[in-house]
Amino acid sequence: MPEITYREAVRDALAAAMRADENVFIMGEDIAEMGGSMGVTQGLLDEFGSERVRNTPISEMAIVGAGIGAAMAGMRPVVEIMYEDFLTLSLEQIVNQAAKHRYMSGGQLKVPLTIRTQGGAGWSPGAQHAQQLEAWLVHVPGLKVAFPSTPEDVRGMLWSAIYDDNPVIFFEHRLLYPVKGEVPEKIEPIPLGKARTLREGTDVTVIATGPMVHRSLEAATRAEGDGISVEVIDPRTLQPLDEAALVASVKKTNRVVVAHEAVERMGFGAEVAAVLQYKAFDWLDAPIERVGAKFAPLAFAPVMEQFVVPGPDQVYDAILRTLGK
Amino acid sequence: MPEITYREAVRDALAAAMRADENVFIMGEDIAEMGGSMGVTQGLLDEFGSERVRNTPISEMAIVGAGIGAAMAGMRPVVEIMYEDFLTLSLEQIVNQAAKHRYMSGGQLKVPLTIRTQGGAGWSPGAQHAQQLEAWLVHVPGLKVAFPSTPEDVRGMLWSAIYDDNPVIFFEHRLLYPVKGEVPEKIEPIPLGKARTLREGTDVTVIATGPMVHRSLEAATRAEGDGISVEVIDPRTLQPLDEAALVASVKKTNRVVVAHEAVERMGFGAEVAAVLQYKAFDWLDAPIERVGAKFAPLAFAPVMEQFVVPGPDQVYDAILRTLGK
Amino acid sequence: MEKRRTVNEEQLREFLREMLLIRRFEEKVEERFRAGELPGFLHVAIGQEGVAVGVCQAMEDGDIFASTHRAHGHTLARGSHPNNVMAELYGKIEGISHGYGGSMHLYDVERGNYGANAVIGGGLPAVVGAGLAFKMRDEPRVAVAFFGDGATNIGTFHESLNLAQLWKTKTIFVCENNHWAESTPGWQHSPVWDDMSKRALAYDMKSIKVNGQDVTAVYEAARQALEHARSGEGPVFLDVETKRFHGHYIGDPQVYRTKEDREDAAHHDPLDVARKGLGISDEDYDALDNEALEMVEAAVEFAKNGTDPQPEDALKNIYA
Amino acid sequence: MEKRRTVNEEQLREFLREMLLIRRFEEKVEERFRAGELPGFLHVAIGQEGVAVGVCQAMEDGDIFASTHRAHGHTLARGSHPNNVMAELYGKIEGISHGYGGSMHLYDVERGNYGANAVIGGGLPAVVGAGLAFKMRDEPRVAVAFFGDGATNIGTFHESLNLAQLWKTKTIFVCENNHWAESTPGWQHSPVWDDMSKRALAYDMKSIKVNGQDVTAVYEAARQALEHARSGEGPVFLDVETKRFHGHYIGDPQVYRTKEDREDAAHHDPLDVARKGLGISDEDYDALDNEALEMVEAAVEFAKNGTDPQPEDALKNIYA
Ligand SMILES: Cc1ncc(C[n+]2csc(CCOP(=O)(O)OP(=O)(O)O)c2C)c(N)n1
Ligand SMILES: Cc1ncc(C[n+]2csc(CCOP(=O)(O)OP(=O)(O)O)c2C)c(N)n1
Ligand SMILES: [Mg+2]
Ligand SMILES: [Mg+2]
Repeated sequence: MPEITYREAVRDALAAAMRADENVFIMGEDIAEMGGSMGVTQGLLDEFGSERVRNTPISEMAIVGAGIGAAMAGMRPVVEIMYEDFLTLSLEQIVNQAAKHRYMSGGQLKVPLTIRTQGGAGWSPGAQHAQQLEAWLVHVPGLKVAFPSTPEDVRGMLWSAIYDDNPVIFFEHRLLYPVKGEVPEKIEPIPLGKARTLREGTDVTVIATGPMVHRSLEAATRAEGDGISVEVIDPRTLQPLDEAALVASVKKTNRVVVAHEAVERMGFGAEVAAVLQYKAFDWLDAPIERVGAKFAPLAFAPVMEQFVVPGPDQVYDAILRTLGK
Repeated sequence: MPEITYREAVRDALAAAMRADENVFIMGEDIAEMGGSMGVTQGLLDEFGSERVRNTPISEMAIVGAGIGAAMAGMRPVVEIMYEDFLTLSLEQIVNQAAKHRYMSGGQLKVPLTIRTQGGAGWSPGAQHAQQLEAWLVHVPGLKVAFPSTPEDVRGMLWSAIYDDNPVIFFEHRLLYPVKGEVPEKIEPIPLGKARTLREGTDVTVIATGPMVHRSLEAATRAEGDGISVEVIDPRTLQPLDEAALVASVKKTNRVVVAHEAVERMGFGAEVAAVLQYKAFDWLDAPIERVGAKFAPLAFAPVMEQFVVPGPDQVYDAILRTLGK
Repeated sequence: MEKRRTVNEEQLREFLREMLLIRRFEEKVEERFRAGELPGFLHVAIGQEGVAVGVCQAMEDGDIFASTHRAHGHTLARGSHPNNVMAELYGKIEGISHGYGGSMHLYDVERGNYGANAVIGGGLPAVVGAGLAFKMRDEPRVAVAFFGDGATNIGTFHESLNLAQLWKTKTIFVCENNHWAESTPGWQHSPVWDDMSKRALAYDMKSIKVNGQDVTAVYEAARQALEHARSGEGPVFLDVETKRFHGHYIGDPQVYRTKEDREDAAHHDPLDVARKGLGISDEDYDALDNEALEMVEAAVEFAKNGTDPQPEDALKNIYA
Repeated sequence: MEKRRTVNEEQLREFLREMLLIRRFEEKVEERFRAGELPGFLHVAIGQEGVAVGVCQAMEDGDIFASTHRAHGHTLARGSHPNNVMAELYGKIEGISHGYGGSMHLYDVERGNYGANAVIGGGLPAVVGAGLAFKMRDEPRVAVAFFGDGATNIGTFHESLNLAQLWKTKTIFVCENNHWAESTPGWQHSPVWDDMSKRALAYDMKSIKVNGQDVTAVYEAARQALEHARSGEGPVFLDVETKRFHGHYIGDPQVYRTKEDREDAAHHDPLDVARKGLGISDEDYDALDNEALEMVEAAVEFAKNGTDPQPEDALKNIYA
């Protein structure tokens, strides 16, 4: 199997989807000549031209909304919001419009729109360029929410998102773009709503998303050295959530750590913890541990940033705590 | 003690704060001549004039942002966002600006801004006029979040919010405005961050917010008939959260129901459940029950609306479930 | 060419018929709401029928539009049956949104109604996107956005017009300037309230000003705007001056509004203008009026006998 | 009267000194970033110094401003010490935001710097609010917003200018039109990219167009605008034409930009214009230049010897 980066995997999926269906087109700020601020869309302008690879003005509300309208009119737009922090400018369209048109119309319309965005700390971007806001979207009926962590997943899931007839908010992570991983020769769609077990284990289940998947695998390896067998699961899709897979793992290990880079308070881990304590109450031998960013905006100075953002150590420590060590 | 409505209590607090400090002023859509779409600000224009009771254009982003700027420049603005659904238009300013100016400036600035808003189902407003989005704000460091449920609380807490030196997102509920309750002769400030026990009990703790407080009290009375003693606690402030009070109650009753009108998935109840299963793990005799809106936008037809929105019955049933009944 | 023809008597008669239907429909809605039969809250566009009919009659099959919280007129004028519109207000399955939407969320995709929006400005970006799709697929279709003067203050409005002009999408923007945003008069909410065309200058967008109380004038202006957009020359801002006869919402006591302003509005009734323009006899007019009244009565009957959804239906139509 | 006086030699010399300091500061920042000493990502305003200095020199004590992601120039021009600005870029406690902000979040409240904003348009509403506070308290102060051409496309821009004009807040809007929004040229992002003054027409707002490469012209225009706002007559839109010499961010390969465009920009250097206008000798100029270079070197020294925050400091300053 070829090895490609997460960045290349996203690009692959976009290009393949655009080749397969001329109704697919992409728009966003600086995605054309520059190939996107993260270099994800490099080369697409040359292959598909400026009608299907559209540089937009700085108008997060209108470009998401235009995507909604184009989608309702039969296209399959993929909109890029440069940073998650700027989702705050388009939420009205995402939450009140994209998520609700089908419902409010009693099923007359569908909105096959994909909104790609990315964020993440770890490179001193400051407080307005690193927020992880996926939890907000999970609270909104009508949306699907994806957050893949590997090249294979991001490629297969983005394909599925683009061809899904519902609005999908597709989260990528800044630090994952250069990460390499093996992928099938040709794109194999990965259905939304299925979790993935990246590491089997028997003592503790770590449920992690995005960059925390890799940090958790690191922690798991370290724990192995202490004779602790850790299972690492990535839900991959946060909405709909593969509860069955998570519950099954917990019933096996009886201990859980939930890890994400977003602020712990009211983060996605809260929902996972609430679900698991409910559905696996009698199987839990220890409180569910949550690992997330400390309760603070992201400071610029690296020493402060590192203190706030969770890494392998925080996961490792949480694993030990679930075992009372 | 005099009895006044929740609506009058909000008005009282606004008027008193404006009399006490000329830096306090209010702005929002239709709050002047009309007195607000909920009639909350009726009469304030006459007493304080159009400079301090400002009708605004339909510009949710700019009026919140103008509040931020005025606050940083020494005023204590109170901004009204007519419906929570429209908070989606001002989140950039709330989340990236109001919540972070103090932090990003290393403590040079403060933002004594209060943003009042309201929402709620139960009157067939349709999908874009009834969302309960308080959970989103709880995820944002730098903000305080209040959601009072009684006239006394809303009056005393609004006063505290206005005089708090931090941005406070103050949630009111459409169906609570006509609700009456006793209040002290003169306003007694109620500190943010303190929960309130509305009913003492020994068998089950119901932690409820907003309208669910009243629906939970109804359920508790009904349960009493079955010989079940229910404690009802209203956190009142969601951020900072009075975890100690909630934990103490749970350690007494060993059973918990968390109830809010917002969609259950990723709602505030998830955070409460995550906190309690962690801090009171060994005291819990049953899974923490969550009661919230079903996972759907709000349909217009009353029969469908009632099916989605939680009432006393859902709380009552949850109480029984925690007791294995 | 066919499109350029000015309005003939037969057409104007049709316009009057439509306006009468909308007027009587909304008066009936007010009555039924006061009688406590209609859930939620509603907004009527009494006095603004000329805009709805003028624009919607100028549209062609395949064109689409987005409306606002004040949507009954646009919806009826575009051909949705009063029975189904009324049934929606009663929350019935037979409603055009099958009971999921309500007065502020009327949808009729078959007739190009992509939805009434209760968020001010909320419908505009989608209209730009639909107009973009029509342009990308080189279809002779236009997407129409209805909105009010108050909506020109929201950022969504700015981003939408800016993008539409930049990309020359097949879109027209119909601003119904009734000089009120709820209780807020134009002068209190917008620096250019008395000449909304100025908004278009910020985008170098073509704009056309027209008197909304004269349905013929609206029709002609809309024709022109639609042709411009359809031909790919770019979007058009239609600045329609009109009057809100009643309150913002049904039951609005209008404490904020002077008697003079209300009376002045009433003196600019699009029904009178059309009636005069047509020089139609009283008998003739009454006949049209009765026809409208009967349709409306029938609509109420139809709606009342409609089917309530099942509670569990609330969990359908969330995802495709 | 004092304010009306045109720029004298002494002032112009001061302007040149300031511009040189900013230019050398940012060149040094580029160098130190490439050397891997500076965390995060940075944007320099090389070529746009005339705007920063012209406007900031025209401001008075008590005036406040909000800047953008391209904030070094505005900050230095308003009098913040290069040592503290540089220390912020190194993430030190001595930094003007004490290490919490970084290049895109420079604050110096004492000097009226209410913060650089990394969200396009994000700083504008607060400037309107500050201008409102000044007006309500009848203070002779003005709030100034800096932003670029790309920012005129965001809804926040529209709502802010609309509200400022409606309420006649003591605010001025300084649009630095360098014809680029990252990699997107003006013609690709705005229908009125070559005449941004048109944006002001949508609000009936006074606008002044000026060549940003001529610091004297900018100063005069800013003076005029500030006086207008200060007197309570209303906000002003300052349409400043300028040039971005380098990439959008430090390290930007500018694959999207032609050699011609880069060269053309370099031919409009505000330093040259001021130097000629002043008719200053080479020795004299080099003296100023060396002075600037020394300050910048010293700033780097100061910054490197600064104190790193403690990790736990990350949990401070969240709430007042
Ligand atoms: C974003 C948003 N803010 C506020 C409201 C509440 N609201 C409903 S209608 C209205 C006034 C709209 O005025 P205009 O656009 O002129 O339309 P008109 O009511 O005159 O038809 C307001 C403020 C809303 N629906 N959406
Ligand atoms: C709301 C928002 N969208 C996108 C970005 C990413 N971004 C940073 S600078 C920039 C271009 C800004 O162009 P302009 O306003 O002309 O300022 P300039 O960079 O030319 O100084 C963009 C798109 C952002 N910071 N904020
Ligand atoms: Mg209006
Ligand atoms: Mg620019």
